[in-house]
Amino acid sequence: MLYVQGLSTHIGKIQILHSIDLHVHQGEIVSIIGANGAGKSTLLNTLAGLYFPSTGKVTLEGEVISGLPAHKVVRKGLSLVPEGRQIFSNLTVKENLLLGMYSRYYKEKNQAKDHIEMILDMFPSLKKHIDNLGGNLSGGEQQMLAIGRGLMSKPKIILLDEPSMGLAPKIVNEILEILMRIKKEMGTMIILVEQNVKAALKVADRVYVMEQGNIALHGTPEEISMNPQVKSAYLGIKMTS
Amino acid sequence: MKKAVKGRMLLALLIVFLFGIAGCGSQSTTQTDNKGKDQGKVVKIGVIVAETGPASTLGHAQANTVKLIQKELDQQGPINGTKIQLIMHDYETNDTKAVIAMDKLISEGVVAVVGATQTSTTMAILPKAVQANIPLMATAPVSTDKENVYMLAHSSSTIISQVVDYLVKHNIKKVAWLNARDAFGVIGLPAFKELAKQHDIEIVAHEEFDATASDMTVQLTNIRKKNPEAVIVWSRTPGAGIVARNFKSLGFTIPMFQSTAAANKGFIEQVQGNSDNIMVVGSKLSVVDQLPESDQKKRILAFRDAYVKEFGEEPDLFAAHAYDGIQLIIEAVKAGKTTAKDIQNFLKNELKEYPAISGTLDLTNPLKGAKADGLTLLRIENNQWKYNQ
Amino acid sequence: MANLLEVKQLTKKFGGITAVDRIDFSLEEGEVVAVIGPNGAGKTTLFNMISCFIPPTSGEVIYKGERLTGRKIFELAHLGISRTFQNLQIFNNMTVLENVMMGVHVKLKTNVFSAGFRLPTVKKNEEIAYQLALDVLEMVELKDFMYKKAGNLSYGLQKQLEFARAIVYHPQLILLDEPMAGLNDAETNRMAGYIKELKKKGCSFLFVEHKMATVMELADRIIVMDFGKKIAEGTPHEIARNEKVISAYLGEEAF
Amino acid sequence: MAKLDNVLYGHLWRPFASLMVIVLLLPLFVKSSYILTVLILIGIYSLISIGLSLLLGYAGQISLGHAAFFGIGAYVSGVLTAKYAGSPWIAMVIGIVFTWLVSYVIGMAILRLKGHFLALATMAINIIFFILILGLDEFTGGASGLVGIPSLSLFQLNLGNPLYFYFFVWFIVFVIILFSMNIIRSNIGRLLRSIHDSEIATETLGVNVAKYKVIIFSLSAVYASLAGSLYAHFISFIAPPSFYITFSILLLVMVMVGGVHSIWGAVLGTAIIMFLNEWIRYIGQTYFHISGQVEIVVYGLIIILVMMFMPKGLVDILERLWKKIKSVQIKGAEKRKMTTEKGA
Amino acid sequence: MDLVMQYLVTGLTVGSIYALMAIGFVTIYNITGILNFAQGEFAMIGALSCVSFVNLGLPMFAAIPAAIILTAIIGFAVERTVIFPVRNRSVITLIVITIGVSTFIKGLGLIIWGTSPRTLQPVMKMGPIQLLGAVINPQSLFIFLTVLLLLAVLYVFFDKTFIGSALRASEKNPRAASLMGINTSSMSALAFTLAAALGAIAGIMIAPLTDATYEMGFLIGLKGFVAMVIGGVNNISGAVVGGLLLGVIEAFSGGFISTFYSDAIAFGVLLLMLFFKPTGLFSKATGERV
Repeated sequence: MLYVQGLSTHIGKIQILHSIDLHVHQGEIVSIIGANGAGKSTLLNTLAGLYFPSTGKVTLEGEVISGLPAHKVVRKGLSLVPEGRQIFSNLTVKENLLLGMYSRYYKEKNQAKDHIEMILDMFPSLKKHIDNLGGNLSGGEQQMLAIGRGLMSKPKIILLDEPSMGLAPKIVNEILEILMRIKKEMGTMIILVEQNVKAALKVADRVYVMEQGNIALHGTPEEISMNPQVKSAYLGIKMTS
Repeated sequence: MKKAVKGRMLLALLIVFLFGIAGCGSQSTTQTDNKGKDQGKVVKIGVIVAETGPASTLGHAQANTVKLIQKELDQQGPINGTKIQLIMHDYETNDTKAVIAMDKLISEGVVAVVGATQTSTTMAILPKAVQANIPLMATAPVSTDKENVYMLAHSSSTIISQVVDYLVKHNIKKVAWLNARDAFGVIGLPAFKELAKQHDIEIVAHEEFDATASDMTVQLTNIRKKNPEAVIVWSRTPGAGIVARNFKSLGFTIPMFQSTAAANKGFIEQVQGNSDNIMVVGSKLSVVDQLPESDQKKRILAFRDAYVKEFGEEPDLFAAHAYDGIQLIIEAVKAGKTTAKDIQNFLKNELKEYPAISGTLDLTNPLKGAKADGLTLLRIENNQWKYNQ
Repeated sequence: MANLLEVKQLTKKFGGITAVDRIDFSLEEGEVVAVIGPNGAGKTTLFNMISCFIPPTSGEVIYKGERLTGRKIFELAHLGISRTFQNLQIFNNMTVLENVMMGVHVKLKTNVFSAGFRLPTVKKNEEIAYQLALDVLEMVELKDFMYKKAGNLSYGLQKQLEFARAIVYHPQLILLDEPMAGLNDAETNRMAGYIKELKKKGCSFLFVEHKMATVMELADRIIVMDFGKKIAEGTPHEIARNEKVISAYLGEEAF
Repeated sequence: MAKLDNVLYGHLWRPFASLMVIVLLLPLFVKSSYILTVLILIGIYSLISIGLSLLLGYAGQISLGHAAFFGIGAYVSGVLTAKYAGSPWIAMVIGIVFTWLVSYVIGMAILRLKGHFLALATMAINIIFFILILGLDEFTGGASGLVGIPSLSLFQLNLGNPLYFYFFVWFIVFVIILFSMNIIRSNIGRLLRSIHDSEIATETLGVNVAKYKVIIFSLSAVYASLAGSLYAHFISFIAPPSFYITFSILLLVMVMVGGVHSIWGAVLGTAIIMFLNEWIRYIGQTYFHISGQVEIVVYGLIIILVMMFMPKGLVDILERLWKKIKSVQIKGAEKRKMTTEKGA
Repeated sequence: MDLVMQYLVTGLTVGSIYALMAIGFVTIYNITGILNFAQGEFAMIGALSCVSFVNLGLPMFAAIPAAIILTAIIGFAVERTVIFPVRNRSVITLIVITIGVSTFIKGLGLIIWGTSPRTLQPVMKMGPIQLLGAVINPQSLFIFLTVLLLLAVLYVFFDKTFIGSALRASEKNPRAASLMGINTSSMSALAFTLAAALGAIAGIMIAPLTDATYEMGFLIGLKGFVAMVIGGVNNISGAVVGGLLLGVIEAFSGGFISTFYSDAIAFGVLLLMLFFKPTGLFSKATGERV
């Protein structure tokens, strides 16, 4: 269980998040959608410890993780796959994956190999590139690598920031399928932030809609997709015209 | 909280600054007050040396010498009721700082200034001494026509003549010249050129190196192309020692001559085991134990022993120059002369000749420098200086 | 009306990826054109090529019949083109007034020597700059803040300030990179108002924007990009009904 | 319109006048020629640090090579007067023009670099200059230095007299401050500050940023050259070590300690560092009987502490203190007013 | 021919010293983005403390590691107390602050060791070696081998160990690295510690050739800096080649043009380099690898 209560974040003097409440249940995929600048990425970055919240509390399975720096949050079992993938372009795919389990590397050195095998099974397209530099992969492969790297720390919850950005629909589909598999096979909780509304609605168990740093709507994908406000706001189509 | 800290810091800095100005300004007065009360008359002698910075390899021993003399003076007590106070300034091998120090000394009312360690610095402070009309006891070779300058060092030609004598005696006609590219390094060659011409010696190669360089192999290789019969090096340590080592490792078998700036313990340490063909123009000070008995030996021995006792190391020629310079003024004070003008009169007209540590000084012709009788060509044997004669 | 700006076959490749692929369009005098598309569609790259921040791999940009491609960034202002930035680039340590006065630079003739000797021209220039700045600050309702440090303003006001700085010297073409990003509804409406007002005065705009409502309201014409390509062009009305556009925004109906 | 200036930039004349008063009054209290020498050197070095403040604080470009331009001024003046008996004033102008040309060419080439690499390039230029003055010993006297540089005289007034020279140097400092202040208090100064905040935005506003960087670079080089000429005539002897990188570094430290964003900071920093030097030496000698060694440690420590805790320099703190005092005064005055009213 | 050979040997000798220094620069620069002007001072401390340890009676094989460890500790302390708190400030501030550190350490060196040059006896006591008409100092050979060895060790460390890849990751993308659980601030400390150790090795290696003084840091630091720029700022093997190249340029320009202007020529080459290829000669060829 991830509980977020009254979370606010300032960047500089500007308040980006206004007292956000949300939660993720065990084995759930939660999507967060919203316009550019609604604060979705800031929310994920705050959860991951890249920003410190000004107020509010985040607990993961009962443990408080808000206020910890990023490298400690990972150890508590929360992994963020950042926007724009952010893979280490100067490292090989294998090194990238290994760094994903940095927080437990020294404890579980022996299992590293099995772990990598497991991830590669999930992302077969990475297998043939295992010794290539991350920077030489295609966009889709880089996204797979980023997700795979995020899973290497065996997180309780994984946060994905716009995984479909700039990818062809076919690849987006593949990624969505992988998310379903992660949910099913590993039982990892997932928070998915997306611009691609349809994709986000497709896989989610529940959806939050953000607007100007607030949670504007909350419900099942069906409820959300039926909401006329959403249609006009995110499709730019005034239903009346 | 943060602001309060900053405020306090600023306050501290301001106080520091104010004290600074006050301190700099009032130094002379406070000191005169302190000393004046119990000892009557005070004569101040200024010393400007490079205790730190690149020229400190020479200036360090000079600074020690000053400390030694001050200690002796304090033990002796006042001379003829006059207390002598040495005021030393470290100019950090920075000419501008030397000029500031000179001004400071003059405004403190010194009767003479001894220094500076380097030739260029001496030239920088010289106009101030002339202007204030106080004697400048130059411890580095200078060329000037100003009459209140007393050159205690050996002129370059006095030093180089030691080498030339050797060359003539051994019939060496082709010589390579190598010098450091600093103020000391460049003054040797003109003097040598003149003497070489007189004795028909050919300078087949001339190379220079940066005073802080770490390898002179290229210069020595260039020299080897010209097949000289001897190499003369004009440089301070550590450059002097590095050349000697490169010289040995390149397999040269011809003699190498080094200047007085290499006649110190540091050089010996540097060239351990690489000293076969090296001869150094040095002071008799370095080999005083090996000298035949004489008044000169006694004088030098007294200075050396006192120095060794105080600092646990041997003094060098530059220390001797500083020693001589200060002793001359002390002589004058002993004769009851306590103003800059009287001291100059005394030196030129009464003392005339003075047997100094570094060689006899002809004070009627003070710009000639010390005579060659204090110098000798040294060899190195078992990491010790060896008297050659 | 004559074409103010023409973009011809503009292409940019980064490594193996084609970020912008043979884009063609033109902008008439007095027209407001919007470029839209999903994240990563190449809008910013296109924008940066037009404003000479990065050189195109091929193709060119023509402004008033002259080739713009290959010029230095600072020359654009002298031609009457100004721009704003997606992530604000205001001068944080200067006052609001000074920020706007900076925008007048192209109209001033002060050089280091006339400034150093404080020749009469300097004074005159300062007055010109001050007057122009005052006018614009009044228009964008920032006059009350003119002696405040720009860095201390709220985000919305900073956006307004950057806009003011871009228009103070009366440019002909104004390039806006997401002018509404991060603004609330009231601020968005205000900004839209300024754009409309300037359009009346004959200014042309080219802008990239995500907020569809604003785009629909402001733009005369919309260009839609996806994967570096232009997939549609037309009036807001046409675009709103374009199947390709809808699918690009919603994700292909592939699953 | 003068009002507009004050509104935009604050008062100019108040600090200017205070500094002037200090400079005029100091000689009344300073009896020793040593302090006078230090004050003259502060004036000379201030010229360079003012230029560096323009370059570093306003245009945002670092230089670790200004000792070279200082040297060009000194050597042009020195060589032309000592070797060719030229007029010192003409030599000074030649030095300035020559420095302008050299620095403009250098600036065009190296100001494309940024940060560390610009620092390195300017250092390289300083070293090359240093080797050149050593090498061209026929003209420059090489390593043994150049002797016999005459002191200046102005309309029968012998500036060899330190007191006259003191006033002369500080007069020039004031002229340079005024000139620099005028630049800062114009749209040129504004654009320099804007370069500092956002180079890219400044460029889009139609400013040829590269050109202005080069102009400020050569302007600061010219200030340094002028300082060099004055230095040569004051000390009457110049030798290469005075123009090495170590001096460039010292200048940089002066500007940073004083406060890089203000011309007053540059002057303040120069004065502080010069006196600090003398002060550490004095304390060390008087109370601890050590010389030289400690100075450099304390010096390094001060650089570190100032950079860590007062990155805007001393002038920033002075300004804040001034504001505080003022606000306290105003409050005090109000209080007094209130009590008197009560009393009445 | 002998001549050319001798210049080459001298150039490589001096160049390997520069290379040693450059390696330290590159290490810090790549991980923290700081050019550490105090790098030369680490060499000074390494060399002089090694001399002191030997004088205290420690055998050479113990004195050298002791000196390296001491210097590494100082490097660590410098990073924690001075560099880390200001790491996000402007480049100019960082330049001045490392200059301050350099001045401070130099002053400490002066107080502790005085001004006279100290000699360190070479590890290998043997006569000069003749090779194709050129004379090679055995210590030079030793330095050369050390450079090669360090290159290999650092290659393994950065490219083959886990901590090495963590270092490279934090260099490339500190934000993402922290998302992996890497404490990027400790990586910066590690970089300084490592660079200080490398500096100490450089100092100890060259002390038998040039003697150690408290002032030795500045010039070799500067030359190492130049070597780094010539070779490419983000790659260790490039920096080594840059160092060797710089040494060879100096030696040949000294031999065939003028020893007087060889330094000026070296810095002239640096300027040309900065104008035309500021990323260094080899930065492209080996990609982004450290």
